[in-house]
Amino acid sequence: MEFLVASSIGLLTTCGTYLLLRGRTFPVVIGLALLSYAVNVFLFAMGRLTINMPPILREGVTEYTDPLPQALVLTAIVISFGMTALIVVLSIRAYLEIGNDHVDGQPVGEPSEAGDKN
Amino acid sequence: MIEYALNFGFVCVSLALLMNLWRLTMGPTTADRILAVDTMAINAIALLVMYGIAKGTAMYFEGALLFAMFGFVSTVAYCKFILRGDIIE
Amino acid sequence: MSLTLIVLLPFIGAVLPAIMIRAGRNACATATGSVTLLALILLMAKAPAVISGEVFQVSYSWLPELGLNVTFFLDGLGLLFATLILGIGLLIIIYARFYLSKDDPMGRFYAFLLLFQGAMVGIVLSDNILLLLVFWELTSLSSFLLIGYWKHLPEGRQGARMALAVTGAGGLAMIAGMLILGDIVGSYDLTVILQNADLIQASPMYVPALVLILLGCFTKSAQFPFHFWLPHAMAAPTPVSAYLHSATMVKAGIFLMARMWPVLSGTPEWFYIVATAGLVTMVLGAWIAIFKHDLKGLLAYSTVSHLGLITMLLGFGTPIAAVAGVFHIINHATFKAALFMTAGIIDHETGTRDIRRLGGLLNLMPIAGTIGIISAASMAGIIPLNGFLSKEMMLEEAWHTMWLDQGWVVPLLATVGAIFSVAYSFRFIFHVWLGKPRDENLPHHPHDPPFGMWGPPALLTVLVVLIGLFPAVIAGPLVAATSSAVIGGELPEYHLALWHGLTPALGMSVIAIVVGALLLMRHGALISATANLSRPDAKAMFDCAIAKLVALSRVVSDNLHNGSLQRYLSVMIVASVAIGVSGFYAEPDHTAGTRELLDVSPAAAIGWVLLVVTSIAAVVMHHNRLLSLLLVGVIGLIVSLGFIYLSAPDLALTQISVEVVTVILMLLALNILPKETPKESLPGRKLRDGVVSIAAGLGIGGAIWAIMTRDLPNSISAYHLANSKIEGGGTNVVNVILVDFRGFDTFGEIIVLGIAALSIFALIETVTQGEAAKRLASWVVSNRRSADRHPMMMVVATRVMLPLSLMVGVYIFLRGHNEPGGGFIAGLVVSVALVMQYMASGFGWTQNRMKVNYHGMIGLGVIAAAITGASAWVAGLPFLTSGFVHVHLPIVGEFELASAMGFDLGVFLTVVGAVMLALAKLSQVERMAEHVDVNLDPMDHDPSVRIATPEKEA
Amino acid sequence: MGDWIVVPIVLPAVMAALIVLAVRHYILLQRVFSITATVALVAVTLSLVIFANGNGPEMYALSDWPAPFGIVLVLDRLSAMMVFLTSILGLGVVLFASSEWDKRGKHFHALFQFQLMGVNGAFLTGDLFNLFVFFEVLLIASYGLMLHGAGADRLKAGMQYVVVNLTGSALFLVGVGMIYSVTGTLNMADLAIQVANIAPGDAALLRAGALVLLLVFCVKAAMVPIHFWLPGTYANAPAPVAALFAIMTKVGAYSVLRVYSLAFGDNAGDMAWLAQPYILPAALITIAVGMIGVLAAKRLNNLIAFAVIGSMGTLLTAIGLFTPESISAGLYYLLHSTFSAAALFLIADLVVSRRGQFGDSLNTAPVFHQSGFLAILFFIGAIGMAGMPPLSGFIGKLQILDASRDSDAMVWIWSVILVTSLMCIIGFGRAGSVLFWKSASAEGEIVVEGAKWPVLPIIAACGMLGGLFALTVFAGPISSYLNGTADQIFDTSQYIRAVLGDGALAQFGQ
Amino acid sequence: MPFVVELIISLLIVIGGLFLLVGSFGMLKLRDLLPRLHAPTKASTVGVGGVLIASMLYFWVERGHFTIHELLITLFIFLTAPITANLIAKAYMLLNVDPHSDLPPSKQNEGWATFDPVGPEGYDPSEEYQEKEN
Amino acid sequence: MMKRYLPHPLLSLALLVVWILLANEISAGAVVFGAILAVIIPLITASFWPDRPKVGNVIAICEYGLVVMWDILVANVIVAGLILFRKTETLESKCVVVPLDLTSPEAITTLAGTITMTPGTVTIDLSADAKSLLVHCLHAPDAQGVIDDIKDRYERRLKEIFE
Repeated sequence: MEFLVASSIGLLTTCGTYLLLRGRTFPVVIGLALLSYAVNVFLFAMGRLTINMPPILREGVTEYTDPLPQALVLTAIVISFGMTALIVVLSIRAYLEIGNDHVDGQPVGEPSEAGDKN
Repeated sequence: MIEYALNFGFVCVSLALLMNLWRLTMGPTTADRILAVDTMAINAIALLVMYGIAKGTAMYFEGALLFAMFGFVSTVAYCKFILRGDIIE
Repeated sequence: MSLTLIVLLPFIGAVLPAIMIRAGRNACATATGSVTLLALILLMAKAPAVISGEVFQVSYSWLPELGLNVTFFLDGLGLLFATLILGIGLLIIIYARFYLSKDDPMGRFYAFLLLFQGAMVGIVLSDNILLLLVFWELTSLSSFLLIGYWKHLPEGRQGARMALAVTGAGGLAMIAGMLILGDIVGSYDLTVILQNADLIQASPMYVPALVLILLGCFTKSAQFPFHFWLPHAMAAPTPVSAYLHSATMVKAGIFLMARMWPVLSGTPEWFYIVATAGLVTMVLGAWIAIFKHDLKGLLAYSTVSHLGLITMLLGFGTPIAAVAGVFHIINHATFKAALFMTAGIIDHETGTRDIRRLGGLLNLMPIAGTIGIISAASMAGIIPLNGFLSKEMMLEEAWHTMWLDQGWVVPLLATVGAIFSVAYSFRFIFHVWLGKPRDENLPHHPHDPPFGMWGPPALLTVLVVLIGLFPAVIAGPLVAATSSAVIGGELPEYHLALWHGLTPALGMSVIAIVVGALLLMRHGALISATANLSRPDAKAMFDCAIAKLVALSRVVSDNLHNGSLQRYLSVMIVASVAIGVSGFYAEPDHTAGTRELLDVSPAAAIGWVLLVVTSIAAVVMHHNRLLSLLLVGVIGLIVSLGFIYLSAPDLALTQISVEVVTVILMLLALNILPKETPKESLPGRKLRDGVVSIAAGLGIGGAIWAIMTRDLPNSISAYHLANSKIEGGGTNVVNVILVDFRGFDTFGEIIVLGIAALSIFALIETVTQGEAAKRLASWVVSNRRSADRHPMMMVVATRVMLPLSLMVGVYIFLRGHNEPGGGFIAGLVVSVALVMQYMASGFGWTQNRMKVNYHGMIGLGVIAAAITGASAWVAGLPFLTSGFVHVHLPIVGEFELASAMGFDLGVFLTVVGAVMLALAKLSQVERMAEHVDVNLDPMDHDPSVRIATPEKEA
Repeated sequence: MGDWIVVPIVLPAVMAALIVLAVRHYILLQRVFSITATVALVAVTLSLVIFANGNGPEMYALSDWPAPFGIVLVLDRLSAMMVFLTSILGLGVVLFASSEWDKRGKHFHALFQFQLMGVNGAFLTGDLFNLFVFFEVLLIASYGLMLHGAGADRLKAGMQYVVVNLTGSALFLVGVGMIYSVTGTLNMADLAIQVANIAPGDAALLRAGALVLLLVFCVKAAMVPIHFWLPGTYANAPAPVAALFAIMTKVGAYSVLRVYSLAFGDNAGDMAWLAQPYILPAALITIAVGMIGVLAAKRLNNLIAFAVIGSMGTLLTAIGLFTPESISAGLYYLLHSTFSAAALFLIADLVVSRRGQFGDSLNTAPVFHQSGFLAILFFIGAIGMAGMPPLSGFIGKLQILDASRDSDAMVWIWSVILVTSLMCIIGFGRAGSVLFWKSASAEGEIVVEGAKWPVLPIIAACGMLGGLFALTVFAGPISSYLNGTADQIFDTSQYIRAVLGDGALAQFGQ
Repeated sequence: MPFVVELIISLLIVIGGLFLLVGSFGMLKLRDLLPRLHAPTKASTVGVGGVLIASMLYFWVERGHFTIHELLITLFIFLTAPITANLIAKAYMLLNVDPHSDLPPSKQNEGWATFDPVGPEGYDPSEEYQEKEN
Repeated sequence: MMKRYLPHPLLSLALLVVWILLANEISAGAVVFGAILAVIIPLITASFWPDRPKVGNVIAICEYGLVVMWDILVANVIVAGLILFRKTETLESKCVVVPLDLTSPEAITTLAGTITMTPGTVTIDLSADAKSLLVHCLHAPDAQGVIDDIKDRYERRLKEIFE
C-alpha cells in the first residue's frame, strides 16, 4: 500500500510539475491543482498510513490514526482552494487585459505564433 | 458469507470503474467522458457504502451523500458548460 | 565642544542658503560666509595652542559596539587643512557671489558648498577612521552635486558621474583598508592607530591594507592611473574647481597619506607604490598640461602634476621629504586657488577659456593679470615666490633618492617634470596675459572684475609672495606644527629659506626654467609634432568601460530574467530537488525504515491504476482543456476515495467539496480562456521539462517512501487524541484540532479565503476599464450554444434540492465536533446548493431572491470567529480558548454547546460568503462577454403559466 | 504582556473585517478606520518592543493549550522588533495610499489590514505550521494588493508572482511534513529539542526537509536562484504596495533566522548551522545579480527592485554567517533596507506620477513639477540604498563587513559587497542624472493634472527617509538592542524555557 | 444473525455489484452516446439501491441499530440521475446531432429546447433588472 | 398565519423526514430539532418556491411510487439482458416523441425523471414550449407501444397527483 501511495504522490508531482512548466496559464493552473493534490497527500501520509482507524473517538477503541496531519491537510486544502480561486480569476483577468494567456515571457499584447524558444 | 459477497462487490465495482476509465480516456465525445465521470461517482458511492458494511461503520455515509450531491453538481456544470459556455448566466 | 561645532557649523549652515535665498543673493552669500567665518574664527582661536604642540580632542559615543564614535582631534596637520578648507572656502564664497549669474540657483550652490566644506572639515578633524570614512564618502557625494551643478551641461553631468564613480570606488576600497587596519590594531581610533606603527607593518595584512587605503587616496587625489576624472570635473563652475581642486577635495587623499604616514610609510611597498605613482603623475600631468588649450584644463592637469609631486614627496618616506610635502601643500593651495579664480575671472570677463583665443589681457585687466602672473610664476617655481621654495626642497630630496638602486631615475624625471611645469606655467603667463590679443571677437569686452572677484585671489597672491619672501616667519610655525604631526616624532633639520647655496637642486631648477622656456617658444612645433601621437582619451575610455559594463549587465540581467515563468519555475524546482537531495546525502547516515507495511487490497490497486491513468492522461491530453479539467476532477474523486480508505473521512469530505467548487470556477474561467492549449513546445523543451518533472516526482516520492516505511516518533498528536474528548469536548479529533488545539490556524485559513474573495472581487471590478473592457465589448461567442438557457427539468429538480441541501449543510455543520464534518464542509455544501440555483435558474432570478450580502458575510464570519476567540479574554483566558457545557433541555435531551461552535459558525459564514462572492463576481465577467442579459424568469418557459406574463419579483 | 501579544494579529484582522462589513462603500471612512488601526498598532507594537527590551521571551498559548500541543505566539526581542517595524512601515504606506491610490481598485484598506495581520502573525508565531498559515495570509493579501488597480504589465507580473509563490507554498508543506514526520512536532521550541535528540537514522530525512524549508524561506527572501519573482513583482506593483513589500522579503529572512538558529543552531549536533553553507554563497551571488540588475535597469522601478534584491543578498550574507555579531549587523541592515526600499518606491511613485507619459522609463524627459524637491528625496533615498555615508546603509554595511572578518569567506564577502556597492552607486547615479539633470536640457515642461503637493504621500515618503535618519542617529542604542537580540537568538535556552518550561531544557543538554 | 438475513444481504450486495458492473459494461459496449446513456441508470437504480438496502439491513440486523439514512442517498440519486442524463444527452445532441435530420419533430409549435429558442419574439426578460453589488 | 410561517407544509414535513434520515435516529431531540429546521428552512427558501407546487392525494403518490419501483426492477433486468446478451448492432435504438398533457413543470419533470429512471428509456429533451418529451429508447421495436405505456402508466397517475 505504501508503495502505491508513494508512487501516486510521485506521479502526481511529476504530472503537476510538467503542466506547471507549460507556457500558458490554463495548464499552469491545472498543474498547480495536481501539485496541490500531491502535496496534500504527502502531508497526509506524514502521519503514516492506517486503514479504518479514523480519528473519531469511540468507546473501547484505542488505536487511531494520527489526526494532526489530517488537520494540517485540511487547512492546506482550504488555503490552496482560495489560492486556486484567485489564480483562476487572475488568469482570466490577465487574458482579457493582455490578449493572450502566455506565461513564457512573450511580450505583452502580442500573441505569439512562433514556437517556444525556451 | 457477507464477506465473500462484499469481495465480489468490490471486484465488480473495481471492474466497473476501470470500464469507466476506459470510456473516460477514449471518449470519443466529451459527452461520453462526462457520462463516464458521472458513472464513476455513482460507482464510488456504491463502493463507499460497501466499504462501510465491510468495516461495520456508518462513518462513510456522509462521504457517500456528498459524493451524490457533488457528483451531480459537477456533471451539471460540465454539461452546462458545453451547452451554454456560461454556466452561471 | 567647539571642535565639534567647527565640523557641525557647515552642515548646519547648509540649510541656511536654501532658506536665505529668498532674502536675496547678498543675504544668502552673507549667511553662508558668516557660517564659514564663524567656524574659521573658532578654529583660529585654537591655532596658537595647536602650533605650540597641544592637541585638542573631543569624543561622543555613536556606535560603540562597532568602534564607530564621533571623535575629533585637532593637531597641526588638522589645523593646516582645516584652515585651508575654511579659509579658502570663505574666499570662494565671496568670489562665487559675484561669479554666478542671476540664472544660477545660488541657494543650492551654497548649500552644496557648505555640505562639502563640512565633509572636508570632518575628514581632517576625525579621530576615528570609520568616521573619517563617513566624511570621506560625503565629500564624494557633495562634490558629485557640485560638479553637476550646471545640470543642463552634459559635460557637467558626465564629469560628476565620473568623479563619483572613481572616488566612490576608491572610497569603497578604503573602507576595506580601514577595516583591516582597525582589525590589526584593535581600534578604529586614529590616535591609537598612530601609536602602533610596528604592529601594523609587521602584520601580514599590512600590504592589503596599504594597497586598499592607497586606492582611496590615489583616486581622490587623482594620482595615476586614476587621474583622468579630475580634468573632466572642470565642467563645474569655476568656484567649485577652485575650491575642490586646489585646496580641498583632491587634497583629501594627500591628507590621508600624510595622516597615515607615521604608520604606513617607511616600507619598500610604500615607497615603490606611492613615490612611483607620484612621480609618474607629476611628469604625466605636466606633460598633458602643456597641450591643453582650455585654461581650466591646463590648471587641472597642473593640479594633477602638483599632487603627484606631493605624493612623491610623501612616498619617499623620509621626514625631510614629508616636511617638503607639507610645505608644498600650503604653497600649492595658495597659488592654485588664486590661479583658478583668475581663470574664472578670464572666463567670466571674456566669455572663453580657450588659450588660443586669448592674449594680451594684462593691458585690459591689469589687476587680474598681475595676480595671475605672480601666481603662475610661483607655480613655475620662480624665485622668490613660495612655489620655488618647496620645489627646491622637492628637487633636493629627489636628488638623494634611489629607485631600484638607480640614482638617476628620480632626479631625472623630477627635472623633466619641473621642465614641463615651467612650460605650462609660462604658457599661462605669456599666451594669456602678455603678447597681443589673438582674437578680437571675444564674446565680451574684458575689463577688470569687481572687487569681490579679484579680492580673494589677490589675498592669496599676497600670501604667495609673503611666504616666498619670509617663509620661516609666515609659514614656519605652521609647517613645523604640521610636519611634526605628520611625522609623529622629532622634526628633522630643515630650513625654510630662499637661498640654500649652490645645490644640485638649484641646478635642476635652472635647467627646468631654461628648458621650459625653450619648450614654450617651440610650442607650436611641439603641438604639431605630437599631434599624431595617439593620446588615450580617458573620458572616452571611461565612458566606454561604463557602457560596456552596462551593456554586459543588460545581457546578463535580461537573459537571466527573460520574463518566462517556465524558466523561473524550473529553476526553482531543480533547486528544491537539488537542495533536498544534497541534504539527504550530506552524510551517509540514513537507515531504511522498519515499519510493517500495509497490504494492498484489490480496490486500492484499482484506485491506483485509475489515478495513474488519469494523471498521465491529464498530461497527455492537456491541450484539450475541458478534458484536462474533467480528468483533474476524476483525480480529485480518487484522492478523496483514497482519504476515506486511509482513515481520513474529514479530508475526503473536504476534498470532494473543494473539488466541485474548483471545477465550477475553472469552468467559468475556461469559458473566457481559449479552449485549447496550442502545441508549441519543442521536443527539446518537452524533454527538459520531463526530466525536471520526473526529478521532482522521484524526489518527493522517494522522500515519502522513506518516511512511510518508518515508524512515527512520539508525536504531539498523542496528546490531542488523549485530550480531545475530555478537554476539548469533541470526539472528532481532527475537528477539535481545527477549532481548538490549532484554532488559530483555522482563523488564518478563513481569512485566506476571505482575502481571496475580496481580491477576486477587486480584480473583476476593474475589468470594466482599459483593454479588458474593450475585449469584452468586442467579444464574439464562437461556440455553438444551446437554445434553452435553463432546462426546465433541471430548474425544478434543483429547487427541490435546495432545502434538502441546506438541511444537509446544517447537519454537517452541527455534527462537526463529534463526527466528520464541520463549518468548512457545511459552508461548501450550502454554497454548492446556492450555486446550483444560479446554474439552473440563472443569475438574475436567483440573485433577486438572495437577500444576503456576501461581503457582509465574509466580514461577519471573520468577526464572529474573532469575537468567539476574544470572548475567552472575559474569562481571563488566552485568545481562542474554548469552553463547552452540556445543556439539558426537556424533550430534546442533553446536548453539548461548545464555544468552538461559534468559531465554526464564523468559518461557515466566511466560506459561504467567500465562495459565493467569488463565483458571483466571476460570472459577471461571463455575462459581459456573452452579451446576454440575466434571466429574471423562474425558467425559460413555464407551461403552467402559459407565457406572456412573466412574473416580476423584487 | 499577556493578551497584548496577540493584538497585533487580531486587531488588523478585525479591522479589515469591519471595513468589509460596514464601510466598504465609503472610502473616507475606510481611510479613517485603516489609519486609526495602524496608529493603534504602532502604539501596541512599540509597547511590545519596550517590554521585550526589559524582559526575556514570553510565550502566549493560544486556546490555552500547553506547548507544544497547541499553537503559541512568542514575543522576544526579535519578534517585537519585527512587528514594530511592520507597523511603522504600514503607517507610512497607508498614509501614502490614502491620498489617491486606494481609489484605483477595490478593498485596498481591507487587504492592507489583512496583510499586516499576516506579516505580524508570521513574526510572532512559534509554530511551524502556523507560520505556513500566516505566510499564506500575507501572500494572498499581497496578491490582492499587488494586483490592485490592474493593468497589463501588473497582471502579467502578478501571474508569475502568484504561481511562483504557490509552488513555494507547496514546497513549504513538503518541508514541514518531512520535519514533522521524523520529529513529531510543529512547535519550534520543541523542534529544537527533537532535532538535538534525533535518531541517527532519521537525520537524513530531517536534513532534507529542513533544507527544502530553507529554500522556501529563501524564495520569500528573494535569494538567487529563486529570486526571479521579485523584479517583475516589485517593479509593477502599485507604489505603496511595493513599499509595503519591503517587509515581505524580510519575512523570509526572519524565518531563516528564527528557524535555523533555534532548531538548527549550536545544539543541533551534526546538524548545527545546517543552513550556513547554502546561504552564504547564494547570498553573495544574490548581491551580484541584484546590482547587475541595477546597472542594467531601464526603468526606475526595476532599478529599485533590483536594488532590493541586492540588499536582500547583503542581509542574507549577514544572516548566513550565523554569528552574534553578524546577526546583529544583519538586523540593523534589515531595518535599514526596509526603510530605504520603501522610501525609494514611494519617491519613485511621486516622480512617476509627475512624468506623465514618460512614466518610470529612464529616458530623457522634460522637467517636471517639484523635480528639485524630489531630486533631494531621491538622492537621500539612493544614498541610503547604495550604502553611502552618512546614512544607515553605510553603517549597516560597515557592521556586516566588520562582523564577517573572521569568516573563511571574508575576502569574498568584502569584495562582493564593496564592488557591488560601486555598481549600485553608478546605477543610481545614472538614473538620478537622467531623471533630474538631463531633463534640464530637454525642451518644455511636463504638466500633469492634479500633481500638486500631495500632503500625505510626501509625509509618508519623508517619514520613511526619516526612518533612515533615525537609524543613523540612534545607531548606538539600536545596535545595543540588536546585540541583545542577537544574544537572545543565540541563547536558545531562553526561548525554549519560555515556551516549554524548565523541564524541557534537561533534554536539550543545557 | 439469522442465516436468511445474511443471505439476503449477500444477495443484495451481489446483485448491486452485478448491476453496477453491467451498467459500466453497457457504457463500454454500446456504440453511441444515446444508447450508452441507458446503461448507468441501472447502476444508479438497482446497483446502488441494492447496496444501500443491504447496508440498511446489515446495520439493522447485524449491528442492532436501525439506520435509515441510506434512503437519503437514494432520494438524492433519484432526484439527480434524470437530470444528469438529460443534460448529458442535450450536450451530446448539441454537438453531434442535427435536429432536422436525426431527431423526430416535436409535433408542437416549437422545436426541441436544445435547438430552438423559446418565447415570443422581442421579449426581453431582463428589463428593469439592475445588477446588485454581489 | 399558518400560510405565513409554514408556507409549504408538505415540504416541511419532507424536511423533517430528511432530518430524521440524516440524524439517523428517531429520538425526541432529533424530531424537535428537525421540526425547527423544517420550519426555518422553508421560510428562508420561500422565495425560491413561488406559489407551487399544488400536490395532493397521498394515496396516488404511493401508488405511483410502487408502480415505478416495480417498473424499475423489471426494466433493469430486461435492459441488463439487452446489454449483456444482445449484439449492439441488433438493438433498435430510436427516439420517440411523447406528447404531453401535463402542464405543471413539476409534473413534467417527475414524468421525465420516471422515464429516465426506468431503464430502457431516457428523456433526452423537451420541446421548447414543454409540450412534448423526446425520449430515447434503447430497444424499442414498437415505438408507439412505448409512448402509450408512458402515457398510461405514468402520465395519467401524475395528472391525478398534480392537477
